Amino acid sequence: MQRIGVFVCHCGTNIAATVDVKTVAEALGHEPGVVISQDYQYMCSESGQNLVKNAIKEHNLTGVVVCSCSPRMHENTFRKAAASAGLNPYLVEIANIREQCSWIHKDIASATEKAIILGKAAVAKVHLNAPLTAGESPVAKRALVIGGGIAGIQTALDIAEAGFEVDIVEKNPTIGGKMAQIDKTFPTLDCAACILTPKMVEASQNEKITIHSFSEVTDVKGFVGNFTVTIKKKARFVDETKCTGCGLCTEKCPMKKVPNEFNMGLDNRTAIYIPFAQAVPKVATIDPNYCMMMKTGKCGVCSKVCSVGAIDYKQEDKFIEQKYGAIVVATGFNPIKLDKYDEFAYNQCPDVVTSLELERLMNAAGPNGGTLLRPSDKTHPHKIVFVQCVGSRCDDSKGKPYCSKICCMYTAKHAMLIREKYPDTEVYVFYIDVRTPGKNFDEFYRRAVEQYNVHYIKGMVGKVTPRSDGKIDVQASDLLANEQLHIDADMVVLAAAIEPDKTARPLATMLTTQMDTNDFFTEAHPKLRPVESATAGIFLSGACQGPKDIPETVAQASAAAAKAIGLLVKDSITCNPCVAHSDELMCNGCSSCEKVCPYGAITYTDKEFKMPDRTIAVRRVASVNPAVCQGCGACTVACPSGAMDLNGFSNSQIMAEVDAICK
Amino acid sequence: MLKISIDKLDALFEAISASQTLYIPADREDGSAEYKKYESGMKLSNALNTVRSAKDFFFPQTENLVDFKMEGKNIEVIDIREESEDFVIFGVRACDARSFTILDKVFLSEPVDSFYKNRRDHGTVVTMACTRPAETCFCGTFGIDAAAPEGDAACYSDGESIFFEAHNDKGQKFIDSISSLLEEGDTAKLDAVRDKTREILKKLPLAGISTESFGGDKLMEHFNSEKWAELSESCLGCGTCTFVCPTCQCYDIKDFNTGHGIKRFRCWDSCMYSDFTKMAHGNPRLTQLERFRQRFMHKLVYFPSNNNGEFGCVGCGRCLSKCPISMNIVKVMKALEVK
Amino acid sequence: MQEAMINRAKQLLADGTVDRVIGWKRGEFAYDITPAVFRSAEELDADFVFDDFTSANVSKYLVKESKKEGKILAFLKPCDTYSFNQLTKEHRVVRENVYIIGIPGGPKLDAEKIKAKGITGILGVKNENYTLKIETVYGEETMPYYEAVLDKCASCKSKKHVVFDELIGDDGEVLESNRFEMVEKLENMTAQERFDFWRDQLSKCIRCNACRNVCPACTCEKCVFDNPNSGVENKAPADSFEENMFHIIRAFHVAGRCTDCGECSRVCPQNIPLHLLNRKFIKDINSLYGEYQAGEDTTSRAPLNDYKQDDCEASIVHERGVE
Amino acid sequence: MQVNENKEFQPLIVAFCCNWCSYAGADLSGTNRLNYPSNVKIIRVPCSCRVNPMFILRAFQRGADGVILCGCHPGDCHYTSGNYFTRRRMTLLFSMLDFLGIERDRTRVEWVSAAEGAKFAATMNEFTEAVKKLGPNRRLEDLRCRKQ
Repeated sequence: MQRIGVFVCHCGTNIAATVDVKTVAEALGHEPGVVISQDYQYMCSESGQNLVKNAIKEHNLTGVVVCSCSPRMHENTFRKAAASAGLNPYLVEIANIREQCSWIHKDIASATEKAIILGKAAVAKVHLNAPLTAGESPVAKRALVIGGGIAGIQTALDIAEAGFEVDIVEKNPTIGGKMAQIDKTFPTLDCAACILTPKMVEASQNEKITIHSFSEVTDVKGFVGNFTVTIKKKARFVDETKCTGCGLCTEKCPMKKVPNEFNMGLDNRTAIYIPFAQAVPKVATIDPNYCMMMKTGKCGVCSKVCSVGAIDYKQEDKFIEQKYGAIVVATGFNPIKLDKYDEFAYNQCPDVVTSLELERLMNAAGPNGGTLLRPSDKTHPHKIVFVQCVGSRCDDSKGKPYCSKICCMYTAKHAMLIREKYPDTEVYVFYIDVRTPGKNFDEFYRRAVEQYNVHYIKGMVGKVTPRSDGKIDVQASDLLANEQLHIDADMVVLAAAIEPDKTARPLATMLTTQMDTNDFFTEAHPKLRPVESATAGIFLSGACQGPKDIPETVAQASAAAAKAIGLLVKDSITCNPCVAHSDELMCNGCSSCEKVCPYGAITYTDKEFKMPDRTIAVRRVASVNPAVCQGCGACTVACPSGAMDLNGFSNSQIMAEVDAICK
Repeated sequence: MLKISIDKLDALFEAISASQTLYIPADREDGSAEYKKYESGMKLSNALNTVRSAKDFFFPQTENLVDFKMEGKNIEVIDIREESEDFVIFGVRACDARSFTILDKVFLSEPVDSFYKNRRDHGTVVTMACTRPAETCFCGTFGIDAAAPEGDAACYSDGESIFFEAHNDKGQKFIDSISSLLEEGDTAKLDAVRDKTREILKKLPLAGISTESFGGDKLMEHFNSEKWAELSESCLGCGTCTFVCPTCQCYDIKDFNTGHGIKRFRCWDSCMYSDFTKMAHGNPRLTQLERFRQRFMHKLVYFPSNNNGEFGCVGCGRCLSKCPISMNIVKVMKALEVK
Repeated sequence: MQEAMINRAKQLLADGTVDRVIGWKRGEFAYDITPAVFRSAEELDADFVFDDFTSANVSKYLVKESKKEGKILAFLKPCDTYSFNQLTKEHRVVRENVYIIGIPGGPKLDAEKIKAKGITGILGVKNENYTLKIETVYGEETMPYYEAVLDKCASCKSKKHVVFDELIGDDGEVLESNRFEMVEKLENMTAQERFDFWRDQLSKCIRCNACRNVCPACTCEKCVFDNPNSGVENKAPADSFEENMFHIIRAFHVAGRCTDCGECSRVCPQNIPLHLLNRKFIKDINSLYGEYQAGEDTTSRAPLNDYKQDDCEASIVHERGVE
Repeated sequence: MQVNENKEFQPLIVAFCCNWCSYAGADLSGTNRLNYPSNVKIIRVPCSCRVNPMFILRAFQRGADGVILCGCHPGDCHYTSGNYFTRRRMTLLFSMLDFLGIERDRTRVEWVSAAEGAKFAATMNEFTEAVKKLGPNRRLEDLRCRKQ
């Protein structure tokens, strides 16, 4: 038999002025199971709490109902009070008779009547409350960072700084990502390599950080604090532990006509290669698609010249398995492919380039040693047209609906750098809008216009036509002057939209995290939890969550690190006990619940059951991982048989409330 | 015999319904028939029988037994029983008329079911002889003559007139009450109709079904028969057969919490249901085979065993046409028949 | 067709591909056919039937049968294959344990429709050039074939088999059906008219559970209506509310999962057009969330387990149609 | 449902509110002393997606005259996607109730954020008025639960 205590708070006059608290206490005292019903001036005060605690002990209460302010205000207060008196804190229910009653009603009679009904509902619910215990789950003290660009590097460094082991998984032979390809950074125009490469070295030298370059995540199991991840270390045919990065092999390799991805295919590399001089790890990699030895079995030059015997043509992919407490996704972005943009003649004319290609063309370590030359004839361009929003803010299926955010600023940077270095070059920028929010950004853009005389024209480029004289005809509209323009350009630079890396979607599936329709990872809350995914223990760093510039990326990377550290520093995590659970005897194994779970908390196992007809049957049944479940209850409604229920908000509890209210 | 011309049926119904509630089989839109409370203009159905049996009149699908009123911690018991009003059921077929005899054996033997008795006392059953039996009919198997139905009073139609015959005082009282509308008539044509009906009954496809292999003393022969597995294999475990059956009399008693009280009610239950006769320890019949067997053993063995050889089936054929998978007592009897 | 099916079944039994066959068994009359499992060539020869009355959807039996040892041969009509696929998707059947032979679908006949014509004492039914010759104890009767077609067949949605191991006869196409006509007609009534229509229909319900128990989407280990802890358990339609509730919840539970096989209405002893409730959901899903046919595949997300960010708001119900 | 011969009909409104947005929004309308009728009784659920159609039917069975479901605005769900499922479920359920001839103004879904105290109060005022116009729920009530 239940022994329930009801405690009605006056809240000074906040409640008592419009609700007749004595009548409420009296009425609730007649409810079945209620053994004590009291009112008090301030229930949340120490003496009020003592009233509750003493009643719990004295009357051996099995449930407590506090009629007071919103549970969002003092539910925890009274739960703690109950716990200190030896009653399970989840046997406390709050009837909200202040915010949802006394404060909104003026008529004492109807407010009192409503307060009684709300109290009855809470009593009806508490009858069915079960004691709940928050479970604990241990935390593996190691983080995984997926992606070794500036976001991943920064996150890893910050986590390592806090004293935790971090692994970086990078799919390319070197970490560094897009930032390594960039020449200068806006708005300060400092050299990207100068600020990035020290961080790369720092990461490689930090003993807490392990870099798995040329590797991929192939499987993720487990949940927050307890992920088991399989990492594929792709065969690079060079023993990483032996290679000193001397580079002799890359000099001697006879296969020299391999498009160099690092320079956006603007020059060539050898079949055995180190992506760039400051690569980390500085280890050679053999490209099996081009290596003569691998393709024909005849060559072996690199093996002969390698003094440490690091070359291993027979090397195979290796899989390693590691436990992690937290995972940070930093998979970054890529410019979109421009194949569909025939109007810009990108595929027809080598002098129509993307902005990232321009970065390489202007970079001292790039194909032309830093001198800006047209790719077609290696001559100096005198007129350059920049086209903004190529594929960004696009309504059609060719492009992306969103703003890529960084293009306005890097185009201003490119324009400014070109005008600075080659004052005889005319620069035109066609834009829809110039978007420069950010510290010192608008000043930067204005400098480009005012100091460097870059011609900014509001309008879209309609067609780019390479001419036989080597010039490029750019046909565009000037929306402000309302006229059609033709510009004889030497080069055209396209600000291609950026999109999440292609590896992000399969990764999201493995991680059971959510993505938006553009394949950007979805944050747990767009305002308040911007660096966490909805899946506990998975954090988001950098452009995988949305377009970002470098300072924003680094800020988010550090924020993600802080969140990960906050998790790793705990020995175990306390789970919310108000989670879903499945009654195996009723579960159909139909997977409906799994489909609506935003956290991937539900898994299925085949289990043997003694069936009602005395037979033994193997049935597929759902189980909820209480450490992962956040208790939304979506599964409880998706479940047709009612096998899935939610602690603290069970079907019977909610229906008891409905009944009491409608009584 | 007293008779009334068929074209004066309306006047007859008006007369009966003037003094008490009258129920007659009436057509539904879909071509089937059901008992309806007579209202002016309503026509007597030509259908052989109603989809639902006539047992509802005495043993409705749900009925409240007692109320409990709850106020705070107090519970008050409220007796809700009332005397039933008088009513007439007109046009009951021979099979359904016999079903009342079977239900009486259950509900009127000690301890008497006062709810049932109340309605039984106040209801007058006026039967109607069949003239066009269907292929699903096998009332003859249980000694029922469709051309000579039981009931408080019986009616016979020769196509032009309806003849009345009282079987007991209640029936006589009923005929007396409408005697002003009746006239004495010649039964020569009627006798011919009845003879013809009996001829047809003999030719029906199920006319040969025999109860010889069944009865109270045949428990051991049938209980462990291997045939049950195959017979029950495709049974869906629904309650259609039991709910359309005029003799199935099992019920469950449940409490319904209205929020301010409890209504204790009883409702039909079905032995085909997995929670039938479920008790604290669980369910005595765990498989559909056992539940299926229960239904037919009850009708063909247990019931006769307890009721001087009377079978718990009247051969109305409703389960034959309504079972979703067309498994029925005839198929069971044929399979279990000892040749 | 029946001959070809029996022969193929015998072959598959003989070569050990399967050890059981699920099909239909002849009854006492022309129309009272029972789904049955056959275990030998002799049983097949004696009782296996496939004709105008073999309308029962046997896919639900495979929930149990496919979990038994050995492999079972199932003859599935096009509509039955949708049910089977949906069950596969929900992990309710073990696909590997079923050998499926797709067989042509209906239209099948409805004995109730013949009886509703006043034809009784039926001894045999023959289809001669789309006229039914019905032999009865009162002499021969005739009626047009199409007037006796089952409702579910009259609004057939597809002659295509969505899953099979082999076919006997040709595969068909998804059809342009008129199946939403009655739903539309109801939608165009006033709320009061709709209320009266459904009150009239649902008040006939005797809660025999035939609709639920025959439904291939209703395979719950424990139905909420049988579970005293569910809060909705009941055994009888005690009043109009319970009559409504049972059918609303049942329809909601199968929404997005119902393949529209029509068995619920076929088996209803009270001829309640229950399929209209399911079709209402199907029609809403199609029009609000895009065309979706449950059972068409085994991988797509069920509409109620899915969403789009720009889905319509619930207020659309208030904005459209007749009040 | 209360009908008093002297007084006008006072409908009983059950409001399911998600803990994170709408319940907080309801609290805010209290904090700001924004009135709405005492006919409205709120039941707190973690997320609007916790609301089973059975709860809504249950409320009508037991005498509610209107049921309103409030959740976070689409895209703002604390659990990221709960209200999207709610939206589909309730759209279909309400459409079915409408199909059965139940007055469509007895049911509603409204998105109310934690900041929208005014919207919460306005919504409840409006909804209560709408239900008041319809009169007592007679089409979806359990007669056994009707108060004598």
